[in-house]
Amino acid sequence: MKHTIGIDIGSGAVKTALFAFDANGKPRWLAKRCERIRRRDPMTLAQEGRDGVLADAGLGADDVAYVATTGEGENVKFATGHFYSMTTHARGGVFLEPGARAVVDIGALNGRAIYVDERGKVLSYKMTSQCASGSGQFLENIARYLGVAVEEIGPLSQTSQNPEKVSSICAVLAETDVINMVSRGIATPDILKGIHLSMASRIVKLLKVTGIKEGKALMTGGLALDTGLLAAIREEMANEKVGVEAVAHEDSIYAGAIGAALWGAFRHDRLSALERAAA
Amino acid sequence: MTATIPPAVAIVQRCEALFDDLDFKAVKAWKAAGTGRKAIGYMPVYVPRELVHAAGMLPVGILGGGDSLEVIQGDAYYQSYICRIPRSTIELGLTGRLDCLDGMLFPSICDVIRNLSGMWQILFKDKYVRYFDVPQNYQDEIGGRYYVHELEILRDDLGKLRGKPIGDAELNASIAVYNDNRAAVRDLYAYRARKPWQAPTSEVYLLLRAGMVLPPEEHTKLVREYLAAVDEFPRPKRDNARVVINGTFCEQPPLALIKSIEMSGCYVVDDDFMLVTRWLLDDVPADGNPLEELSKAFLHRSASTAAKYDATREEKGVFLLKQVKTRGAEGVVFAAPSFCDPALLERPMLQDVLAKHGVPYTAFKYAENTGQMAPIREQAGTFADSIKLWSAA
Amino acid sequence: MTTAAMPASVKKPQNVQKEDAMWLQKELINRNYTELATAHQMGRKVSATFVPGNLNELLMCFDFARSLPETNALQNGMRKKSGKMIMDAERDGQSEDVCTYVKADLGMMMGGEVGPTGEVLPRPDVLLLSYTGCFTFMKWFELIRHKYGCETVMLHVPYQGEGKIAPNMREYVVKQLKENVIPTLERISGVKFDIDRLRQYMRESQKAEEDLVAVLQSAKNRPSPIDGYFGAVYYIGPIFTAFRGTPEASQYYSVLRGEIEERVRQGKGPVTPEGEMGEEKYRLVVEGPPNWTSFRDFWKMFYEEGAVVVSSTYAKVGGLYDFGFRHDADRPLESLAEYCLGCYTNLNLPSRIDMICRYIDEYQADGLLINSIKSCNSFSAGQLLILREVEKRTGKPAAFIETDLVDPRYFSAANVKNRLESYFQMIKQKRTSGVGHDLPRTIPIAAAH
Amino acid sequence: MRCFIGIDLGSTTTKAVVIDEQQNILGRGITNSRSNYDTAAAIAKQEALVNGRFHLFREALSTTGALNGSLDRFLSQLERDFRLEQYLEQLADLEATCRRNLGTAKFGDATAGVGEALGEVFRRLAAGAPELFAPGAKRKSDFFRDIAGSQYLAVGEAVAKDAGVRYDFLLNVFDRSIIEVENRVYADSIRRHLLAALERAFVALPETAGRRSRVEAPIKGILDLDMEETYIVGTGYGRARLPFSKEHIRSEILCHGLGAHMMYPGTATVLDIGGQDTKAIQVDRAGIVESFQMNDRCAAGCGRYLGYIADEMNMGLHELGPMAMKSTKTIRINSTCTVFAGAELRDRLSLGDKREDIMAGLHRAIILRAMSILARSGGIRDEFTFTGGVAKNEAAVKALRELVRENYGELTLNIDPDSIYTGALGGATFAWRAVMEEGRTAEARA
Ligand SMILES: Nc1ncnc2c1ncn2[C@@H]1O[C@H](COP(=O)(O)OP(=O)(O)O)[C@@H](O)[C@H]1O
Ligand SMILES: Nc1ncnc2c1ncn2[C@@H]1O[C@H](COP(=O)(O)OP(=O)(O)O)[C@@H](O)[C@H]1O
Ligand code: SF4
Ligand code: SF4
Ligand code: SF4
Repeated sequence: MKHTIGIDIGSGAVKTALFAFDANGKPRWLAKRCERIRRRDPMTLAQEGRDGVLADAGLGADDVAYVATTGEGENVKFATGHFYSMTTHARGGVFLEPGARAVVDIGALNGRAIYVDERGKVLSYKMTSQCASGSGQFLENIARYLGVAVEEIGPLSQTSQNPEKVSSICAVLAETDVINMVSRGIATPDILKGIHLSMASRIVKLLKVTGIKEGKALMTGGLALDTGLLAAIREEMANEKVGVEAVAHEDSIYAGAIGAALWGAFRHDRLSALERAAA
Repeated sequence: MTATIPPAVAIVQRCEALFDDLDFKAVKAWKAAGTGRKAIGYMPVYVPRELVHAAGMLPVGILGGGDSLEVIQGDAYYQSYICRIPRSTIELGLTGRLDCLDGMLFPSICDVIRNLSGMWQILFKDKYVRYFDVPQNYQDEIGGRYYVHELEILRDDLGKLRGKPIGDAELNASIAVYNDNRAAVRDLYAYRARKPWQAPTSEVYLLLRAGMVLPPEEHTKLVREYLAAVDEFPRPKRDNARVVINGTFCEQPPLALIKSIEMSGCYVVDDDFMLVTRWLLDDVPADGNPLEELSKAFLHRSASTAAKYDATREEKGVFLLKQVKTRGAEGVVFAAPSFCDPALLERPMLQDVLAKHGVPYTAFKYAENTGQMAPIREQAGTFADSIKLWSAA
Repeated sequence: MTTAAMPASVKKPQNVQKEDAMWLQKELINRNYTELATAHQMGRKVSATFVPGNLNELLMCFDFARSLPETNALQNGMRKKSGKMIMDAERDGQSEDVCTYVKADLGMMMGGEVGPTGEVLPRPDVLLLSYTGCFTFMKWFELIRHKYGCETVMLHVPYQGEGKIAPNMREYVVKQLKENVIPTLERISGVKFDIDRLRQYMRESQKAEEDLVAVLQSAKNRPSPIDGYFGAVYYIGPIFTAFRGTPEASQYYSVLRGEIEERVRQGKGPVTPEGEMGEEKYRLVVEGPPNWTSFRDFWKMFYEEGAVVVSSTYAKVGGLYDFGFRHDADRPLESLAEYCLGCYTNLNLPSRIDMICRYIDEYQADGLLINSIKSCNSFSAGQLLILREVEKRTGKPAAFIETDLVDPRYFSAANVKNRLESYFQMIKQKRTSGVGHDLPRTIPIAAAH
Repeated sequence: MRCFIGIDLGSTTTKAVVIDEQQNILGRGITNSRSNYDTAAAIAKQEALVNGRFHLFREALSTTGALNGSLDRFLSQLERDFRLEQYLEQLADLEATCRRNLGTAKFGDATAGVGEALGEVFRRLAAGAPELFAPGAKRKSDFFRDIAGSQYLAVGEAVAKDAGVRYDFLLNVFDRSIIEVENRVYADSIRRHLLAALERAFVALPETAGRRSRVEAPIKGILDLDMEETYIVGTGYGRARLPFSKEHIRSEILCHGLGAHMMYPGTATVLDIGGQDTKAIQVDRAGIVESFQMNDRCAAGCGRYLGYIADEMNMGLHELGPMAMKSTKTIRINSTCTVFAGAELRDRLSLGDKREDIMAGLHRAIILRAMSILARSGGIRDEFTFTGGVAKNEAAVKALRELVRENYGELTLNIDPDSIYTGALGGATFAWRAVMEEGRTAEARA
């Protein structure tokens, strides 16, 4: 039995997944770990993540055929190889949701929409630009300001009656916009929904640019758990008449780590075959 | 005992020093080496450097300030939504770094450069400044006639600047010098396409940059020495995807970006850096009427770029496709400067052509001073991953 | 003498009233859209071309219905439809960074070519790419050609890099007209070129041009009877678009001129969307196109404060008539070439600065306001130098605001208002105090080499 | 007495300055701009008036000579005690509000536990309060939100751990309540607090107790003095939201120009770096604005940028400068996108750069942006005055000095410790002019 580990080092959290493969190469997910970085050293967290999943599965470091990193993990010393995050999110996304034809990853700073085929091959993608407007971080800051816990954002946003659009392009100025809204007496759910809508419009735009026409779009990354954003994206898709269904998965946040583990197994087989041929 | 530096490394180091030198010491040194020597700056998309050379002057390619110039005054002249290169060029000028130039040529690239020529006229009143227009009509009798006239004006102006008209013989000699330079650069590009691990693009790029400040004869020699030197020692070959870079013809990406693209798993096998070195695709006859020949080469045998009109729809993307085919590329990386209207408006058309021919591509934007490479690596890396991982499947 | 046939649409003008200029103008613009919408049914071919240096008279010679994509974009902007079109074009792969006129146009085409008035616009039979004063034009029509396969004819108009029209440039343009443009238009329209018909239209143009100049120059009066920017964009509508050369246009301008001259006699100021403007407190010269998506709000920020624009460069994008140019029926092609070569954005920067300084002087303006447009490199690149130079040469204060043509995302009302208010208060303060103009401006040492 | 007040409603802080008929500055007040602009303005004004009274106390006491030798000590004790009184009242209010909000939070079974933990947290906070206002004590900031917030976070974490309650719940209750509390103006309590503080001061400084009556009389006299709000001028980013009529509003550009002129009459160029804008202003010898430039919509490189960095490093704003001053190596930072600041910092740290060097690079980057805006407004002329919150930051000042010297040569650089009040001072001066020179009277509030 072959085992691989995928480690996804993000700007907000480190996610780790451990997989086992049977003789036919069929993957089975054994263990997972997710740790928010909160100003700690990501490299240490990566190590802890690896040790953690191994402990959960009762395995040792020697039992692992390939440790694959993704995200900002190019420099992890104990890794066997590295894959770029859209490669891994695509593969992981299709693993979680086989019907997905697009994977939308909204992280703390950047957002990406990836158009994939049924095998998880990246057909095209679109990333947000250098400017951080409309990022997860922004939403988090605003929620803190409004005194709303991260888990509450989604449910609250969905109670909104009159969403108030956030106009500023810049995330910093948008913060002031929001403060202005509070002073005008706009209700918290309406503000949150407004932010969700403006994020959703950006995301749907990214998605459309990739060229996807139909199928499911799986949200991955931390914001996939935000039901308010998902709802806003659905509304926006309907408005824009995009025939794509936005879905989330409870393990969405692990998509990158999963993809890395799966690709690790693939490369492991290729490399072993090459070594055998060389011998 | 210190180990001697391998010749290839020494050449690259020399080029790097030229690249890093924002004070144009090489130009100053060249001028100091003879009395009355003059240097003329130009933006290296295309100007007929032959004319400058024939006047005994040094043509100097000006490519903005890169990522190490602190732009202070330049920003005073440009809004945030205009690309970087004009502001860093202005900064170079205002800080006296371009004082070694006796004139400046602004070729017809885009509205930004066009207006920059006027700004130069105002800010540097004592210098020769010319907006050098090129025809977007490719008929000899129409565009050609206009172009020959433009060339004549430039020839006259430069002749006046040096105090003696430029003769046909001088011009033909310079055409021959540049034919030789183009041949060397063609060899360099062909070599890199054959063995990209031997001649990485970060080095090829530096080599071309050296040509912006060195006299052409010296540059030709340098290119040939490099080629001979790199071929001596094998370098490790990696499992990389072969790509063509497009969109970088004006504002240059930082060197770190070129390195990042290579690091993330791509071999660059063709590009549009400093097109002036490869604008004319083959030799210009050096025994005819020089201006006519230069004009014909421009009209009928020149590279394609977003700054140039394609007379028919069918021509769009042909040049790029040919690059992909002849260099054996597996994909195209569109890297355009932020706010660059020509490159960014051209891109969707080129992408459409590539899609129709099944050539994969990816695209991103940069600025000459982009500091964050992580998103670039991620995009180029994903692109390389997808070519590599899926070509086997 | 041959009398040129007028375009099919021309009906005998009804009896017009004096206050009818505004109504006439609307009528003209709307009718052009209807004409365009029905052109193909009526068996007419359709041309598309750009505003600066446009060859309307020439196109009329071939009976083309005439579409101007820039005008479509701005009309869509004013009707608040452009935002979606731009987003659509961006979703289709266009970059956020590029000119929004292009994107609004491409977005409109994607949305079934429904024009500003709701009528479906036809696909052009020919794109006349008069590449004048803007490089983006070239890419714009390449994009349309790429998508729809329309036939394109290029008219390359060289830039006045040295601040003058050299004979070589004129010859080049005339040659292209003769050998490329006219034969192509003949072939596509099936109409033979008749130079006398062209002459006739050009004569008609000249009449309108005279009246337009009188209208624009009326702003030299105090108070100015017109707003030379917000008002002028309405006045220039017909002449810079599909109507120059038609008798309707001539009639419109003579009616308009009459009205304005009457206002001067009565000592009245401009009419704003909210009626007569109050006291004229500030007289400004404006450089740069307006913002269309919030046009009314934008204008309001001026008239509310008593600011009137006495002259603007934008009102000259389609022709620098106030410095003497007129279409000349005696040298038809040469005159067309000069028209193309002379349009505002084809001038080099020093000429643009001269022109603004002249305006400030001749129109007794309090200062210069630059509305810098994110979209338009042609206008915007270099405006900050213009600002400095004009300040230096005239000693009048200048201010800078940033908006966009038709992208509603780039009009930040609070931001613009803040700057305008500060600017007006500054002019007022300077005027009332009049102290301390003696401080020398330091130039950075590095720059003063 | 007649008072002329300027209020500068900034994006991060709201400042007020009170001047008298002779244009002497009586008092300055500052508070954080919050969601309710009226409150922010009211509190800043109230703070300035309180500060003004302290100024008057000092004048009165020094003329009577009642406290010869210990005047400074006494007044600073009095002020700290006054702050303590205010703090305790707000703390009590915060606790009550937290309890109310706990009632509506959906913490299920955990509610009771959180309630107990809250009690413990506030017990500890109240017990720790006097220490915060002890002589020489360093506070991260002077705003209730910041002081209480950082105390609450620290104490809360410990309490939550001990009590086995989720820390998140405690945080959540706080985040909900702080907005309510900071939007209350405790105007009625000023007099009470001052009197209570006076008692405390006599206790703290027993040697003064003997002179009690000689001290008390002038203080009470001043407390009874009517500081008439003769004319108010509002300015700043949020001025349009102030409940003033148009006559009482001035553009922040004009106010900054005039304020700088009032502080340094030789001022020719003003640079103001605030929370989300950077302004370069040229003024003539009368303080009248000749030209100005501001950053455009992008807030890159403004004061808020430092705020993000401070958050990312878990430091106070005032600690950034000193840290950057320790740098020995220059690192070039090209992106000053405020939001990406944290990412850039992490990037650099992971490349092995030292924190202080990165900090120095960041400060230089901010100033570089400001230099561009200055260049755009027409360059820097002698004298050059640097104002706004960022002028408090020594590393920013150092970078500015260097860049000014490199680009413009030697010239006078003015930085006032109170430079953050420049706009408000300009406003107050406009208010003074409106009445004293133009003979206007305050209009009814719109
Ligand atoms: N339940 C949730 N609801 C909303 N947002 C969440 C939730 N959980 C995490 N997040 C957000 O997800 C983001 C982190 O996502 P992640 O994909 O890990 O980003 P990165 O890959 O950049 O580290 C954070 O901004 C966080 O606020
Ligand atoms: N004590 C301090 N030390 C260093 N920087 C400070 C300090 N106080 C404020 N600042 C800086 O000043 C900025 C606020 O400046 P301010 O002029 O009040 O802005 P605004 O007028 O927009 O509210 C903050 O973002 C911060 O960067
Ligand atoms: S607009 Fe705002 S988010 Fe965007 S780059 Fe500027 S500061 Fe950053
Ligand atoms: S980068 Fe693009 S927009 Fe900028 S000057 Fe060059 S061609 Fe023009
Ligand atoms: S760049 Fe300017 S002139 Fe050109 S099409 Fe756009 S708005 Fe018009």
